Amino acid sequence: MKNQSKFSKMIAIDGVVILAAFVLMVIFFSLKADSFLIPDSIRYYINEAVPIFIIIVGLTFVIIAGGIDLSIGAVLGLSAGTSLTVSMWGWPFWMAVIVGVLTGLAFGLLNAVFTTIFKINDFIVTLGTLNIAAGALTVLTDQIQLTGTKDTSFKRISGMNFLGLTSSIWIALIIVVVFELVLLKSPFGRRIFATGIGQVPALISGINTQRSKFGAYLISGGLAGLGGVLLASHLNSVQSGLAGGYELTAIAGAVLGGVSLAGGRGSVWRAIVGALFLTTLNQGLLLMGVDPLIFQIVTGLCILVGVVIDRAVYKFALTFSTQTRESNSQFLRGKRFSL
Amino acid sequence: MTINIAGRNSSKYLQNRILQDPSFGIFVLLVLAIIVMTFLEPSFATGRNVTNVINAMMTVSFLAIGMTVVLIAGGLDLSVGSTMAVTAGVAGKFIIYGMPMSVAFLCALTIGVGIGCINGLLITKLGIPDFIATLAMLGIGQGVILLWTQGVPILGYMSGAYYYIGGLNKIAGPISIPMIVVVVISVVMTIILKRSKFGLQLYAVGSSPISARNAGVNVDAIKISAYAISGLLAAIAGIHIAGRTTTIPPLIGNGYEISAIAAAVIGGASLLGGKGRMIGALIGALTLTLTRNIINLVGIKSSWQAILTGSVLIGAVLANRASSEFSRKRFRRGKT
Amino acid sequence: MEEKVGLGRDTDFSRRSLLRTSALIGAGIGAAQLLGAPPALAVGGTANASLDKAIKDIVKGRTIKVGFTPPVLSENFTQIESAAWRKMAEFEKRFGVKWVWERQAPVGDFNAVQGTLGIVQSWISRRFDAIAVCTGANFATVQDLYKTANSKGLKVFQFNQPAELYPESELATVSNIGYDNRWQSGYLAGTYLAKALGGKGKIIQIWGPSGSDWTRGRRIGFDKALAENPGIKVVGEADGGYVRDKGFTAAQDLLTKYPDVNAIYGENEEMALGASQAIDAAGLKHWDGKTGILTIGADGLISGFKKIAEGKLTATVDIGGIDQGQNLIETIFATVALGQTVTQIINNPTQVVDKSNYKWHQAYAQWALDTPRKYGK
Amino acid sequence: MQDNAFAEVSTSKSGSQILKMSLISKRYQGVQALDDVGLVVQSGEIHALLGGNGAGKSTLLKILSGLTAPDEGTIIFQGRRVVIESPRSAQELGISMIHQELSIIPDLSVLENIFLGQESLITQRKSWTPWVNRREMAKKVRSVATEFGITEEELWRPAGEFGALKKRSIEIVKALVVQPKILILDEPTSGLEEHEKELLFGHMRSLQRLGVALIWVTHHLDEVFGLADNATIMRDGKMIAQTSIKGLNLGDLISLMFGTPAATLIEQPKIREIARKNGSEDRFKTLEVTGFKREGVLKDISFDLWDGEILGIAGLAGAGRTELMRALMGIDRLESGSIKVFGKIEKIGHPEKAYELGIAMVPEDRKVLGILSEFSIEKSISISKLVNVLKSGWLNAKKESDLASEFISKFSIKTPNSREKIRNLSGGNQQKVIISRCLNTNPRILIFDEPTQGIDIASKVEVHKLIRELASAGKSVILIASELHELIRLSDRIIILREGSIVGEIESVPEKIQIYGYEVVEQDILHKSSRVKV
Repeated sequence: MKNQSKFSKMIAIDGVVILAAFVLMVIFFSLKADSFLIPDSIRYYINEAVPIFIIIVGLTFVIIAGGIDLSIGAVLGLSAGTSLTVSMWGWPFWMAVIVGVLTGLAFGLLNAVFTTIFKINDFIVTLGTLNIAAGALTVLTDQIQLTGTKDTSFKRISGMNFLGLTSSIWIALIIVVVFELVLLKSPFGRRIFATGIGQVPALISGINTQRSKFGAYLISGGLAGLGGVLLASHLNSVQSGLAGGYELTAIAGAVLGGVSLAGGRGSVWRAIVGALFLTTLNQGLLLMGVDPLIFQIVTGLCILVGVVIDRAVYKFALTFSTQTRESNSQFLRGKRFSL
Repeated sequence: MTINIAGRNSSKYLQNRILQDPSFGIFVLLVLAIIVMTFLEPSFATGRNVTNVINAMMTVSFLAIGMTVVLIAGGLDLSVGSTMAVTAGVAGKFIIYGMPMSVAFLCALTIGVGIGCINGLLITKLGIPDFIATLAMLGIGQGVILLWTQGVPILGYMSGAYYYIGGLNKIAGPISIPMIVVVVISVVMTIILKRSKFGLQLYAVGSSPISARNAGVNVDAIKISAYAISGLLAAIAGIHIAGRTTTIPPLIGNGYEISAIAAAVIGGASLLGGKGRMIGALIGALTLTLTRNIINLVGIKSSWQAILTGSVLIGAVLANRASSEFSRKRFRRGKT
Repeated sequence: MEEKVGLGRDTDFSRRSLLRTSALIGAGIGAAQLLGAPPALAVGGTANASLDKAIKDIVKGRTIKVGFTPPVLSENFTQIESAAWRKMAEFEKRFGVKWVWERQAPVGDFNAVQGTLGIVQSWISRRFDAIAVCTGANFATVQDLYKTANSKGLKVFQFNQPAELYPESELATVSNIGYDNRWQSGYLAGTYLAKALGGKGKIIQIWGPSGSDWTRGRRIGFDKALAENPGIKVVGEADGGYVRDKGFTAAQDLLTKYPDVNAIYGENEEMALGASQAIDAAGLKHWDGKTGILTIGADGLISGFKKIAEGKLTATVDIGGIDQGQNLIETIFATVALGQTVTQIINNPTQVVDKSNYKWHQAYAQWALDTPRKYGK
Repeated sequence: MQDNAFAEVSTSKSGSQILKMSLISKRYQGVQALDDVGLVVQSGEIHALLGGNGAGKSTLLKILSGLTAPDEGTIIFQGRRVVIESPRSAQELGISMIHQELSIIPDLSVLENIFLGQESLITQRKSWTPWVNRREMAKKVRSVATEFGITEEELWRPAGEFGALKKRSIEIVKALVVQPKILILDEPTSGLEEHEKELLFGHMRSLQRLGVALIWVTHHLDEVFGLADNATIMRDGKMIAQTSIKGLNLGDLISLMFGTPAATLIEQPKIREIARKNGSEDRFKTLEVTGFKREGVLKDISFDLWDGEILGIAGLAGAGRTELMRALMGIDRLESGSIKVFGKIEKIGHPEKAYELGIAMVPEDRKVLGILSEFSIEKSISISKLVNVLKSGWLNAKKESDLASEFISKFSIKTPNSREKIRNLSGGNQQKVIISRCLNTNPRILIFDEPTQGIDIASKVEVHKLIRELASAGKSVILIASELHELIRLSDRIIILREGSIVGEIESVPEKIQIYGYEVVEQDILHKSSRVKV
């Protein structure tokens, strides 16, 4: 009983399980897949995944606040489009950045308004804005061929190298750290959690839940915009459908990292680990020469197993740290996971 | 889902029922759009176009019906698209392998139900969030069909009969088999939802799982069967679309889950569970198909399609909301 | 300017294609002669023992690792791949070269370009000998990637890629094995259609997702054909998303608006076939040579040829997929194994296929598809 | 299970033993919830099951009603050993349960709620017939329903439209239509008004006459007397005693339940010295409400609140007490009306604003409206005023835990540490945490809505003590309590609401009690609050 609870406390530490799984996978691939540990390839795929890491930060805010944002992928693509467009018009790179981020913020605002003010279901709203953003990009690429800007400083936004890492990786790192702080250490972050745990009790304890949610969606949109800028600067070209489906990877990663779709549970770095898990899995399978057709199946199974383990651990840890008997099992049975 | 008993349907009551109908708003929008188009586009109101639209909306209708059932139970099924692709593949391939059509279809339906059950089990027994469980299943299904076909479209399963199932050959005038199937299914489902224990318990589970459990409802069983139904309808959709396209590209199901959810929600189903009707699903499917039809007829540049679809989705939900708000106000004022 | 270049290519490709097609009879080999690959490889039918021996000695039974990534898995790319296997098998027999063949397609639709990039990158880090790419990814993007590949000593080839849309000088590939979307596909379709309709008529176009390079190329060609035949009027356009059911629905909608059209152009065959279904569904008449609605697509797929045989599809442009596949291997072998140099653009002959000539095209494609699946999984 | 389903159960005459649970044990992963507990019930008796929070009552009942399975132990029902796998099989045996938290599905009609999950049992059809015939159902349940005050008409309305008592009645009818042998009532009076309780007790007696054995869980020990025949008393998962109620008094029960001398727990009603302040000039208004209006809920409500007083608000469910508080907190929008806080006109559009102005609220229905279940005690306490735990703009863990431990010791909140999740605490302790949350905002006006709902008598006393202290410390308190006893004992002044308007006010309650006696005051309130509209 005693050491059991020690063990439970140990594995109950946020994200320890997924982290362990991640490490195991890395070991596995470095043995099985040749050239898995080559710095180049690592740097490459991390660099490719940066947009996902960035949107997953904003997504984490939204999910913890009890919402969901399906639009981030499409918004990221559109912002990439807008920023590259203005850069091709010859605007300075910082203007391009601003335009890209503003594009994201605009859609964040759209989501925020429809979900918090018109009170439409988050899933539906963001599904709608997903279509709108994706469509807007199609229209844009229909007008202009976004085949690259002459402005080298725009390319340098993501391309510069510090200590062997590209600037986009550094930016991602900074964003992760900053927003993790905001989420865990700022009043705003705390209110986000409260909102996600329960709109009504949060409201009654004096929290402006609508404002928290609003903020979460703005952050999500803005970060999607920034991610778009980085992607555009990295690819130096944008086409319709770019970054479509990123949102699903991000959501899967977040949940895998233990961010609860019911809201009120999770943290940025856990979500990042989840995303890292998925991207690394993808990379490893690629390097093992596995047919990508199998990826989806493997990924799907990994997600399922991961979530099951995470929940099992959560339950386990829960039942040990308790006083009253019924509440937990009651609670767990009561919890609903629909969006 | 309180039903009106004899004597209650006074004109005012009826009026309120209509106004408070969850999909009243979108219905109004639809009627407006149709009127406008009729004047704007001579070829719109033609019998041929109507049959086209109806035939085109069949696939989504099947999926939307299934999705509505799942939504009523407070779930969500993202896997319908790939389930449709897989089952279509099963039907096609098995026919090619020389099975009689009926057997092939039976296999397809069974597999559809099977996938649905797996979804249900993952969600109820393992407690995986429905979004994630069905998302994973979506990927798995897609992977399976791609591996199986190696990406090559399935050909050569079409036969005379299959042209009827695809709705390419009509049985009487404009009437095609899929139309009849859709009508029959939605009528049957409506009766089940309104008149059977299962239907009752479905709504109960959706609106309050704990209360339902306390009341002695087997919540898990109900949820699983909801997903099974969704799988079954996905399979039916698969069999149908295989006949409609006369060839099965492995990615045939891509994006259909979204259309299905959109249709169901436009039709008044709620992602929070406990709400939704068959007629709503059909209205939703019609809305989506009509949007595309209008885009093509009016000759709007195809690149605008996504934007319009997105706007229609949000607009429709807003419209429903607005109408119900309005009628509730009217209702209250009427009461006090 | 564009026009000039066009005409230039136009004339010289027709010369080539003439010779090529004549040389083709048999097993579609020999094109190499004209296209830069060594004559030695071309003498397929009548294998020459001493020559083969000589090459064997150079090859020394070495293994060539090839990565082959189409933008999406589809009938068209399967035909190309099978054709490649044909050639691989042949060369293995004649020259004792071993092949390691890995096909990886990004999952999703034509827009899943990130996938392609990842795949190529992984092959780079795994030090493949040759990489064959066809992708919807943006030109500029992939060229950067190719440069890194070259710097690592890998040889990159593109196939079935609209290279003609970009200045040859900017191509970072060893060679582009393909055809010219403008003059060999869009233009052919347009002119055939115009000729068949006697220079006047209303037509409907069903295009792939807007913004793709293939669409742009074929559009340029088709527009030129239209310019030459002012009698042909485009009454309606729609997006068929390169897939059949979307093409079907789109064609259906347009047919209700313009039941009196004379022809439907599907940018690819799947959509053209969808259109032909729409004609049936609308109870309209297929083209019989004089009346009815003419349908034309582009690709040259077995399924298309079947429909032509049934008279459900009037014509399609065979974009020389089989030749592309074989050329790809010829070129890879020539450059990787023999260290030869080849021209940057290797365009294969294309041809409008209709009832009059579909048989040998079908037989040719079938021949490729019947390859024992030795290299593929 | 199957043979259980159609087991022929003969109606046994009163007095004979109908249920015998013996040596029941249950562990929830590692925690001993029940330890060799036994329960014996005679048919046709009212059997009280008593014990503090976490004594294991609910677990025992869950086992009996088939929601969970015991690890060990046997259940003998009507002389036959039975295994109860699910609520359904319990129903089929003739064991029905009425849950504490109302398990009514608002979207379904009353009728549908009644036969939900037991269709076949009602119609006596084979359980596999898939169809439900509402008319037939209605016929079956009509008589029982009317007996418990549900009209033919109401059967077809959505259950969501009705109040707490109706919902209870619905559940009772639901339980009765399958002719149960045993009916389990878990806190059946929670959320009921005094007069409603009387009705419910009436119902319970008539059930008893029908030969139904009632197992009755309650925290209101005073209710037990004169109604229950026998009692089983539990503590910490063990059975302490099984006795007849006759010859016992409140004190005995309490000391059995908590193992502590009753004297410490039974409240001694006392008058707080606020009389002194009455009329004196240093007394001031903290809150002035004028002309609150909200469509269909509040009709032109005006009242004042003074510093250091406890203002009780009496009224039946639906009288608008909670609605009034929600309006005060700025949760609901008003059509008209103005608020003066400390003499200054304020616009309260959102609870946020209310807290800024020094108004804090302890909501009713703790589980749903009160706790933020995922939060630790620390977070739960600091959330309403995070400024208190900020250090240069960021949340400071040290400050937070200090704050928490301060309140934990002050209110003696029982918890292993301040990082424990609030949902793992017992009801009483949860309530204390929520009160701490409010006090952390340093409010000048505190609103308590049903503060002792569903918490055991021990913590109840503590909460009462706390409220008194707050008032003595000069805070203004608004108290809502359906339990008139609680309301009258605590309040200095009581205003009575009926149908959204104030119908009466009783000044200086404690004095009145002294002069006229408790009953008179109670009668007055009951009379005013429940008089039918003229």
